[in-house]
Amino acid sequence: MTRTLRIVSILLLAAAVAVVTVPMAGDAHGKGTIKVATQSPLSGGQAALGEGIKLGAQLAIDKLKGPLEKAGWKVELVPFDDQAKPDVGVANAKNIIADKDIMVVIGHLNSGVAIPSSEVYKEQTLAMISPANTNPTVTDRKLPNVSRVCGRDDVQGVVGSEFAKGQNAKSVYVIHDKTAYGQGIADFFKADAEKKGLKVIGFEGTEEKSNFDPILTPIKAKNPDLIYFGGIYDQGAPFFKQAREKGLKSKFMGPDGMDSSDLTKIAGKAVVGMYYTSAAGPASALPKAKSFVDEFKKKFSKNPEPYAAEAYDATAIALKAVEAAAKSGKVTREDVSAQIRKVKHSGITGDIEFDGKGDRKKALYFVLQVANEDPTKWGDNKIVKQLTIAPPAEKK
Amino acid sequence: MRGARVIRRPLVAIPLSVLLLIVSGAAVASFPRSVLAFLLFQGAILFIYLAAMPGYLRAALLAVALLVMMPIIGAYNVYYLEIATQVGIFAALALGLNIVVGLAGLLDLGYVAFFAVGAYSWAIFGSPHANQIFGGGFPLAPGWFYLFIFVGLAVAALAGVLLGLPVLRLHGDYLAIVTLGFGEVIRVLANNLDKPINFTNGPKGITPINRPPVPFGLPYAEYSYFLVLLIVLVVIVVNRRLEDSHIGRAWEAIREDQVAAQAMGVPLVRAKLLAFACGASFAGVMGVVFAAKQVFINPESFTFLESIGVLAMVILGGMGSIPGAVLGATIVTVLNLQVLKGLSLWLNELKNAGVVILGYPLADLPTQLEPAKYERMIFGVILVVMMIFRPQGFLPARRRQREIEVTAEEHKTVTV
Amino acid sequence: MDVELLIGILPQVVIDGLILGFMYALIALGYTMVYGVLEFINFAHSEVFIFGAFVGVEIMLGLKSAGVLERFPWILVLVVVLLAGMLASALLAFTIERVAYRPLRHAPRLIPLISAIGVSFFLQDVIRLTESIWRNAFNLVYPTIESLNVRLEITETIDVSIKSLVVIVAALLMLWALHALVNRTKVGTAIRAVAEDQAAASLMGINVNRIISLTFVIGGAMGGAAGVLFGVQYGLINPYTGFIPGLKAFTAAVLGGIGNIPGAMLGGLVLGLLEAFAASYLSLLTGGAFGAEYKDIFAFSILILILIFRPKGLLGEVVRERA
Amino acid sequence: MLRLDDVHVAYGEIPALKGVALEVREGEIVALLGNNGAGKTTTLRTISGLLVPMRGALTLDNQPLAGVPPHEIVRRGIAHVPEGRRIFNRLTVRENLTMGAYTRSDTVVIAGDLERVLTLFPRLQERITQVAGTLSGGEQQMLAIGRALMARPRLLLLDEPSMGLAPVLVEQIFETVRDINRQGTTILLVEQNAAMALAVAQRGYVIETGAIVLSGTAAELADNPEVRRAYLGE
Amino acid sequence: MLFAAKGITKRFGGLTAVKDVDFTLEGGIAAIIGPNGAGKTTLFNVFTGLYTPDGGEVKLDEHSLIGLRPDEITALGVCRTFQNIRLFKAMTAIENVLVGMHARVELGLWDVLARGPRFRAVEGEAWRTARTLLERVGLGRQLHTEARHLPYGDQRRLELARALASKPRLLLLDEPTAGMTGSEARQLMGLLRGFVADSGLGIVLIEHNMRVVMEVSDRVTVLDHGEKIAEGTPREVQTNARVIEAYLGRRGAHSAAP
Repeated sequence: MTRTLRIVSILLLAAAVAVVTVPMAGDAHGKGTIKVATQSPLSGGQAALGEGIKLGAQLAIDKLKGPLEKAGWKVELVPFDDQAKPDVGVANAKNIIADKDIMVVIGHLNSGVAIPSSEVYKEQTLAMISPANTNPTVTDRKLPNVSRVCGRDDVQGVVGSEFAKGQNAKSVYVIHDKTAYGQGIADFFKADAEKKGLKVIGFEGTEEKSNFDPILTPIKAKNPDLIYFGGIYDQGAPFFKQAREKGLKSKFMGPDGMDSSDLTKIAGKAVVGMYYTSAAGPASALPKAKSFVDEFKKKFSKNPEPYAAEAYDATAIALKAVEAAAKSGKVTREDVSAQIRKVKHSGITGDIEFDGKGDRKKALYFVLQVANEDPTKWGDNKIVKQLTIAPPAEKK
Repeated sequence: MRGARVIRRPLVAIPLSVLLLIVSGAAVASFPRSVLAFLLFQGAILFIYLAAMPGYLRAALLAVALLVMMPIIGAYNVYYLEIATQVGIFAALALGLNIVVGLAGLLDLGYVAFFAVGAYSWAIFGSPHANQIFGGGFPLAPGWFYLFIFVGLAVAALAGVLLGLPVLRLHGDYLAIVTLGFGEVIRVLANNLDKPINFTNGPKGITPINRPPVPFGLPYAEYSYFLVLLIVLVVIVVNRRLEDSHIGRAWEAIREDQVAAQAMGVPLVRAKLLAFACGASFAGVMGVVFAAKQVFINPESFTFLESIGVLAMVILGGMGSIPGAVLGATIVTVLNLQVLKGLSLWLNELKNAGVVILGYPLADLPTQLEPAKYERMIFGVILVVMMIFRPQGFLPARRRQREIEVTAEEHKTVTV
Repeated sequence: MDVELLIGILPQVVIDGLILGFMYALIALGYTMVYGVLEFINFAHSEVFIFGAFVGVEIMLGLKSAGVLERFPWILVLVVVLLAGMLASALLAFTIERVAYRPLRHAPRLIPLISAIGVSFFLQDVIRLTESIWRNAFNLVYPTIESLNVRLEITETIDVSIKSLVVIVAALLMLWALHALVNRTKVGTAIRAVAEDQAAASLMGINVNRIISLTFVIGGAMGGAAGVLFGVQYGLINPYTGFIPGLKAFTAAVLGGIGNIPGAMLGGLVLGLLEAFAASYLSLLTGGAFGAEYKDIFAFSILILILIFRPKGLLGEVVRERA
Repeated sequence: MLRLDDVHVAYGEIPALKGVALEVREGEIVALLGNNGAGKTTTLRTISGLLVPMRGALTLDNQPLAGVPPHEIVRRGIAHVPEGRRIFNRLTVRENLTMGAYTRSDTVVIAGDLERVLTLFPRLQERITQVAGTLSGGEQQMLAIGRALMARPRLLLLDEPSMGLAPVLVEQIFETVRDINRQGTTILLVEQNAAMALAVAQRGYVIETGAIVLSGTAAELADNPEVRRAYLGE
Repeated sequence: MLFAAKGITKRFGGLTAVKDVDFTLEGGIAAIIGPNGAGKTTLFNVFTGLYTPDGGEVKLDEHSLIGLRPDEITALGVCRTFQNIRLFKAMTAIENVLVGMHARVELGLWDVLARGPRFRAVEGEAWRTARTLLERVGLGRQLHTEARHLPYGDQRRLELARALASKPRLLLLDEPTAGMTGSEARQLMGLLRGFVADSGLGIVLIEHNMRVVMEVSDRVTVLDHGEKIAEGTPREVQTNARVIEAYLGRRGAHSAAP
């Protein structure tokens, strides 16, 4: 006990000295600092996607902070690791609202973290712009501070089934990854496909990441016209690859989680000709998207992950809103939240404008087809269809 | 050496404790965002716990720190209140697991399953979700929350017994792997029971979950802190009473030597089941509180890693030790939510401020080396180093003398 | 219910299950070797395993960028990569034992377990850090070797790829080699002696520490080989990939009777088959009410049932508790 | 050749040996007598390196042994047949015997030694491929001794070789012990069957609660009334 | 008849550890002797339910003990000590004794949590009894010493106290004097006689110290190779030729017979 006590005392002394001597970095100059926080998993199994969000935001800040800096503000990015865990996300959220300089949060990756965390932001009407949470609940709560630049599960599922119908697919097999995102889209795809008269001959979820053989065996026996995978490319790519290796001839389709050059890097020629839906246009068709990809590659020497573009747009909107709020000379969180809803932004993922709930008013969706097995030619993917769809009307 | 002995003297320790409390409180008030200041405050609490002083004084000082100062600190910085609340939640979990692993010596790698059971029991009925199962009439009014604390307790305890009945005959690592399997089964069930009947809403989770009505117009964060604190206190009292009874002694006996314990008349299966049920019930209660606090739950909160985290708390603190479990929960939670985060934020600030270290501007640090990304790695190193240099934990269980005092008094009153 | 379909896919399901089972068996060997000798769950084995996969992919990528990958016969490439993966994982396992476990040899059982968990966390992120600096990537893709992807058609609906056969052959070879090493050589006998009674073994002049190191080296090498084969078979790895297969393999080891080499094999196969059956048939049998998502529940439930009736696993000895 | 001087050993904080002093000379059989719990086994475990003395001197041919790991002590020529035999139950008889010769690599000589042990214990020859756990108590004892002999020890430590054996077998074992000694191996024998032990030994020590209380030639001890009462049951 | 075992047989694999042994006790102190490995401890393990015999019947007051769990047997009134001392090492002396009382504590979970007067009365009584027991075996000063810090002889005494705490009618002691000096052993024997006299407790002991056996026991049973080879008063057994041969060795027999 004595020894423990001694150690505790020494540590206490050290802490006390440090508190007094280590000054917290205070606001240095000008009108002060505006901080943009990101919250996404930076460690653990989903770190790659989480980092994409952080990097997208970082690129946007570096590129677009000019006007604010000219006006005398210092603009900084504060990345938080939410570890994809709700309790960590909430603690971070409390930490974020305690930092008065943080005016907006870009995040999260997981709806499971976003929902409880946004309850915390709400207390101070701190704006959160989500690049990735497609779960309808995120905006259906009608919080004044929560908006999202990504689509909704219900919309994207519908885009998919609409297209599948047009492709003359009579039977479809739906697989999803058992996450809120993947299953959400798959559910809506299935429901809408059935409504449109397509035959859904299988609907299954799996957390498996590597070995899809046992799942593919019955699919092969049932031989559907189209297989829809609701999930992210790192699971979808091995799935499709193994499916082709196993000799399946069906058409493949997936949501925007498949929109990554890594899809072809992993699955190679297996996914050539596959369809995916996306709100972000391909680089070849949209010059903005092309320059984003180029700049991203130049800065971070890799291709942007899914949601990096959304994070970029979200940050751009955030900065615009802050600029608008800053015109009064003083930036408040309520102001920024309110301004975000007024921003009209023409971003990489199309024209963005929010409705009263924080959803995109009308979103332009693309259906794209993978053109080449070479990952560096991901940008060549062709738009095979464009759809403009508004978020679903309020249900009671 | 001499310094330590001086601290053991109440005359030095008491004023020092008070001083520390005041200084740390003042530090948090003047630097509300300083991680170190809050650490100083936590250290002061630990110091009070360890330093020599009369029991009532210690209790009074701790009460001042936890009941008065902590909520005030929370008013300066809600984040710290959140940390304190989460410390409380994990402390209760660690105390529950401490009964199973620390006292009864049964390795449980799926403990978080009971937490999940408790959380879902309130989440389903305390949200509109139950309408999908029963047709209508939900959510239950917020006041039901208090009843559900006991429902969570009962359901989790029942789950503990149901798991325990078939598997408690297994030894050591076989028991561990079965509990691990059970934990996974519960999580996967939660993830999948959205069809054929939608019980859990699968990965999409359940929201909004009702929060209990808050008395006296307290802010919710404060209320939630007090509620958790109250539950932790109850759990500690229950834990201590169990520990200082024939039940607790039977558990320890089983841990030390199962065969001898049985030969001395301890019914193994019943005692182990009781340990499982008690441990599980604490987790169940905290699950209910957690669900209400988060407003939203989904299966991601109940992964295997969470079970491992709680186990690490118990062992870091010192197996079988109540203060150890609380300290372990504090260390892991504070480390994870505060210290490591604080460190990476600090580095980030240095980077943004353009600090140059050894001629290398931090701003040029490649994004791969973002400090926030390696918190878990540091945590891993700390675990290994701790185990090597202090395997018995920070506050190992020690045989207590306090029963003597109790019974000595008893002795007098009865014999007179 | 389409009975014809159910029966029609049965052979393919069995093949799928066997391949998966051999994969589990290979990983399980590492757990079982260490457990057999030290009665200690080496939680970091899943990282030892995935480390082998990373070394393998690095070498293959290196060969590919040097343009020689296609020019060498695939067998040669595979053997080189396997050996490198085994060596690397063996070294890693050896180091882990020296640094994180040996100082805790005489501590209560749970202490090294926590240390192992710490090592596991540490290694995951070290691999990630290194890969993100070196390749700026999180997921790494094994280069395809075309000849390995060829599928042999057994019937019109049933086929098996060369790489799956490679997994089976390699697994059988390694199991045989390990079995021979442990049962037919002096060093193997020493390993078994140390497993049974460390004090008595030291009285024979056996350096117990050295044998324990050797056990980690062998277990690590098996893990490394499994890692490379895993990469070749499934193509995609990231620093956290090892965790789930590691957990399953550990379950397989327990199922078969932990500490028992044929048991690891049997446990792996049983688990692999169970998973394959669940993933393929659950949806068909229940008309879609339950699907592949229940395969882990199914596998774990069977595990619990088996352990209730055979508390020491399928091949484990039931050792009587002596009073 | 072996000398213990004021050796203290403790299990945790409980002292087990409190200053044991004894000596074994080249070629002798020395008996160490005492009740259960007196410290006989602890003494042997200390000599073979399984326990490390807190203080005191422990030497083999004037070379210090304290702190030397057990596997090294075997190389120096001490083999220990531990209490309860501690054979490897899951190994075959042959494997058990080869483990005895673990430190040696001269295959030809080892094969010869195996022959020698099997001639000494013909029963083992019959069971050579059997798993040791299935042997009877007597056979296990033979195996334990045979295994120790495979190391070609100069000094053999025997802990209760008669334990659990039928009288006929006890006779036989002690006969063998004598044989082994005649072939040049020095023996330190711990035995509960005091009569038997004193019959084969040249000298003996009596240990009680961790200290030597009596010593002398076998005949002296056998005639000592105290010994006769305590250990010979009179 | 207080305790009666009939035809006990116990096999381990191919080894028959105990073969068709009868053993009865009406009261007083009985000793079981025999060379190491003769099957004495196995017999104890059968009596206390740790082993299920392959054949035979064990009865305490006409209650069959076969098939009961060890804790149930203890609750019925049979308790024991172990040859290799199995104390709860990290627990204090008095806690060890309190565990021994487990079967006699009639408190539910609620009593423990509520700490009502009932709990305090029962718990206080338990502590008093435990203290008295420890004082009686001579550990009155070591109440709060952890068992592992006690010397060997004290550990034996503590184990005895722990066994007595369950208020047994039959006490089985496995080598109670091992590791004790002569005078300590004598003292212990006096103590045992005292317990028998006070409470009519029956004691069976396995013992190697012949002096102790001869002094203290009313009857002696001799086992060899799992079989009972003799039974009777100490004197009878001491002069039994078969016993001398088996237990003391043939040479012992020569030198023992002047």
